[in-house]
Amino acid sequence: MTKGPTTEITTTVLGADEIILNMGPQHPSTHGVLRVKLKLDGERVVDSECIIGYLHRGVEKIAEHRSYQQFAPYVDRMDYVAAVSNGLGYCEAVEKLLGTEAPPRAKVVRTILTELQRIASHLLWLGTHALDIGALTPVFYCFREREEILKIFEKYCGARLTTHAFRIGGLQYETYDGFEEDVKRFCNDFEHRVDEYETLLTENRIWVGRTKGVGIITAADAIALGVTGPVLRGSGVKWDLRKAMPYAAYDQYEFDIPTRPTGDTYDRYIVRMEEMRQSRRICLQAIENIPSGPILGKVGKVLKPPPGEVYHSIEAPKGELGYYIVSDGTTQPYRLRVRPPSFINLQAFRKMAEGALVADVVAIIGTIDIVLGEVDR
Amino acid sequence: MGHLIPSSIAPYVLPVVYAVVIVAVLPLLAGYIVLLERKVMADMQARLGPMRVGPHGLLQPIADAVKLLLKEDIIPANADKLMFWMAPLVSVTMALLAYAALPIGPAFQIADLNVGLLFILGISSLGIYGIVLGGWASNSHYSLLGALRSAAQLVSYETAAGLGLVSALLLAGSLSMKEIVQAQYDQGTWFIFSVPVGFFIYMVGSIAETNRAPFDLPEAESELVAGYMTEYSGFRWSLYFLAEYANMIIVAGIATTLFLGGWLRPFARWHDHFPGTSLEFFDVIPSLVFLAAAGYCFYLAPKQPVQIQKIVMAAFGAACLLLAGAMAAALFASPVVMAGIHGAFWFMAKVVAYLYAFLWFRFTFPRYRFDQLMRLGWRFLIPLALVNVIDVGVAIILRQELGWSPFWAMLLMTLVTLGIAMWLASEGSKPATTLQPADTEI
Amino acid sequence: MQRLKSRFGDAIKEATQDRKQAIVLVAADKLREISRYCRDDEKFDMLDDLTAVDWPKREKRFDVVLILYSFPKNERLRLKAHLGENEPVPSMCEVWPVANWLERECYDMFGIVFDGHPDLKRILLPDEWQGHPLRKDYDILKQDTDWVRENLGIESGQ
Amino acid sequence: MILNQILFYFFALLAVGSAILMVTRRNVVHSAVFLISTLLATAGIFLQLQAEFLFVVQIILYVGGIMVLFVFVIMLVNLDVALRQIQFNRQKYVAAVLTLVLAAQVFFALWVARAGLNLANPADKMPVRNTEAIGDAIFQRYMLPFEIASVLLLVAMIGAVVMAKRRV
Repeated sequence: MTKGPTTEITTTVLGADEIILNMGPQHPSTHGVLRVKLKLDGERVVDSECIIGYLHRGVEKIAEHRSYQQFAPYVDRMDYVAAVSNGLGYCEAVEKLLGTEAPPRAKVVRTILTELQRIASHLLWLGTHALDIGALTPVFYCFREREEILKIFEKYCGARLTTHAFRIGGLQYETYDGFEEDVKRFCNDFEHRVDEYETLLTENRIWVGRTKGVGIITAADAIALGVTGPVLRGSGVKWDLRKAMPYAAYDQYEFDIPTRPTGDTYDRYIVRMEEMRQSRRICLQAIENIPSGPILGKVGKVLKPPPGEVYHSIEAPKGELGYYIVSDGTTQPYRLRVRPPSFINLQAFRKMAEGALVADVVAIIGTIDIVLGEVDR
Repeated sequence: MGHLIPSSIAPYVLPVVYAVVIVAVLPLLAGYIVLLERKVMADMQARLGPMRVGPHGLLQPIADAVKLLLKEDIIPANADKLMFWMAPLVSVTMALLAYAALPIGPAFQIADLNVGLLFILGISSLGIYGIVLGGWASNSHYSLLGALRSAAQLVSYETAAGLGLVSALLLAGSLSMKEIVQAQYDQGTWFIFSVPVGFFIYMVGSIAETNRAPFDLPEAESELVAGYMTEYSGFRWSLYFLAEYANMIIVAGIATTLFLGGWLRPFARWHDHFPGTSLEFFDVIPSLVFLAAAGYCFYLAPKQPVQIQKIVMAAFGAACLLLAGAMAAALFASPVVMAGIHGAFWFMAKVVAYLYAFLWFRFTFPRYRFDQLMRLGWRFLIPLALVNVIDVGVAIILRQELGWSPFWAMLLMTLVTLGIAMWLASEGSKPATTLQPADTEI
Repeated sequence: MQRLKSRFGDAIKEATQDRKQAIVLVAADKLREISRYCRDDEKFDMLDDLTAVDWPKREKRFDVVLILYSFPKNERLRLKAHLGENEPVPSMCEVWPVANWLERECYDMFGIVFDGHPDLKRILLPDEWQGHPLRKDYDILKQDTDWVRENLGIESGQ
Repeated sequence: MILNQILFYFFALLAVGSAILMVTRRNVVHSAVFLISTLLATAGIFLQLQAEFLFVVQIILYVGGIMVLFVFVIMLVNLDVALRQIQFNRQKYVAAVLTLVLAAQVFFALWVARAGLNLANPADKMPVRNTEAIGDAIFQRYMLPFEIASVLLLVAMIGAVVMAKRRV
């Protein structure tokens, strides 16, 4: 569904030298097919409008014609960078609908995999964000680490990106032997890796100059605009679903929630770096004692959840990922609504971009960390 | 050989020969600098860089050149044909013209103008036209913005770089490149040690002048796609590319001549010898370097996967061996020839070292925003350069009138300049400027 | 729930619990006052999600569902309102600015008109697209064939 | 010597030719480029007269500095508006008469001084190289006028900044 010529330059002369600049759908730094219409006065952004929908596949419509198990792989295709946490959210929502629980061993393994996925997602964010602002080196370091995580996923469930690792009611595969050693080895070398990125960027005067005071959003605005995840924590709101409404096995581990006061690009960068360290801590604690026992709850082949509705949300790397499922007693969900964090966080772009410069627009898109698969669904 | 050529054009023959050599060697050199850049970038980013074409990617530049020649050469729809065709020519001719006064070695210099340095500065400042006209002619919004930005950047950083050079000129006392190097020989120290702040200013200025590293805003990929070069493709684009790298070499050449003692080998005046021979320690280094290179090539040659690569690597090894032999032979030849060849080696070594610093900056620093770039240029660099020139003047007077030793005079001067630099830096980062960046009217 | 009933009387139709999650059925036209009350007095300061469900067999066809969350009380509440075919519903943009895009998506997918919305136009589908896909009567294989032919110049696949 | 003469005539022709072209071009950017080539031609003639410093200063100052700002302004000003204005205001005849008068004066002056009309051969060996000579002249003999000129320039710059400031 393209909408007419994609990058036509409409230089309608508005004010003295106001121009409309189209950062078209295939712009190198819009993380996918996002089109931003910027109204510029010289270098300064007067107003901006995001035009999305280029990657709309109608996931929610498909859900109404698929059974619960059949729909699970679709969920990975939405936020293709954090497929595991999508799967976790969906499986737990359906388990809540059925009123069952996953067995403890399945919960712990799910937590480990989701935290690894969070690190991988943040690594990809850091690499591309730094590349947008011009630092050419971090992207290769980040991808080297991300490769390790993807290898673990591949060994566990055969796929690197769209993993479909979980089943409703628990797990499909037992953890391969050597799973604990792999995760432990990754966590150990990952420790000084994060410091390596920090030395490259955090005190770098140009990096600070490019990110401090850029794309500021206050706590009040953030809550009003429904922003969640690292973007919200960057504005000083200490709120994380893993602590507020614990799910899977998060209540068994202690980790803290990093927040930063001013809510600019630099603070969100620090929050995400800190989150990577916390996720590593969770993985280490989880690896110590993985309870033995069954990995799949007693869930029948054919799922017929009693009519009714449920809303369940988890803390995805981008923010609060929620599933609102209405069931009418048949094997197919009557209505499945996904609360996409990227879609709602992107709405805050307009507020952040006011008064920014063209070069900052790129940094702001990077700092919101959006994935167009999830924005357009 | 003199009588063969009519006397009226005799003085012009040697420069013409040198000019032909430079124009021929330059594209090759630019190609291999690109290869060096990609290899260094890869090395810094934990990967290998081009390995496919030729052994260890050594033939990559030739492959690039052929590709660029064969690529289709598109001219945008209603572009300004004359300008579009002429712009890259302007920037390439200006880049090559500036080599006229560059002293590769004591003997190898096309024309020793007595305004040598000024000539190079003047010519390289004409390079802006190639960029500005190119941006205008390709008639697209993005390239116009990119062209204007780079023009503004070049103009403002030229003043800073120029003033940085002035501080070194005060010590040298003359504009001709040969005399500058001679002055460094007489004073026994390279100007980098006597005027470090000037070197720092010139380095930052030269990076900005050639649109590289943290200042490569005009062709910032993320915003303006490729700045003024967006609409160019194929051979025309390679002209711009050649101009950029030629400029880089010129800027490195100027820095070497002025601050790093041109063709002087380190510790030029330190003449003790190997016991018993007339060999000086440092004269052996050039041939040793090439010997090591040859050894490395031969060591790698058998390990190459493909047969042809083995031969090419061995060929490279042989070439290095030949050069090592030439360097060694030069030792025993007449002093003029020895100075010429070794001088050229040391000059090229310093240029490559300077370029390595360019590449290093490129891969560690993110990119400046345009207004920060301008603020750094005008608010910090130019005032600092002015202060530095005044300080060098004061130091010279201290030395001549009050008879201070040059070392103390320079030391005092550098401290004063650095103090002012600190004050300027703190001045620059006042909160007033961060939130509301200076409004640049484009 | 009692406070809500006392405050709005008949506007609150029924309050139920489904899988331990509170649901309050509300009259459509009172939606904005109730939301403002929830936000200010009941401290539900974040609108998690705003969506709609299509029940073609009922005469009031659409359910507009608002999922609220309160930071201080760490609680969730779900407001539902029944809505006729093309009966407008007051827009939530003044109460929670996040509703802007969510309502545009509801309009895009269901055709529900939110009056008072700053610029209600399609967000995911192209502006000239005919039909609202998430309605039950919109067959999954159906496409706006003439839009596809006109803009993409191809016959739509099916 | 013949090479010297050839060069001189080449530069002279280049200068006059591009000056004419500059005036007659419709496209402003083309005329700017031709103005640049005229200036470069005059710089060439300076070089011919062994006045290297003047040659380089001409290039840096005129072509490298002033003309860059010219081209900068040309690109910033919204040109298609300017092109549409009427270029010539139909006072051809008045212009013709004036040019004739001017041409007459020029030829008369040439005619009177035709005796001395030969190529100025470059000064054989300047006692002091011209960079030093110029430097010495500016900073020693004509110190005061140099200072006054610089103050004047400073005033002009401040004026420009003040005018630009108000618009920001």
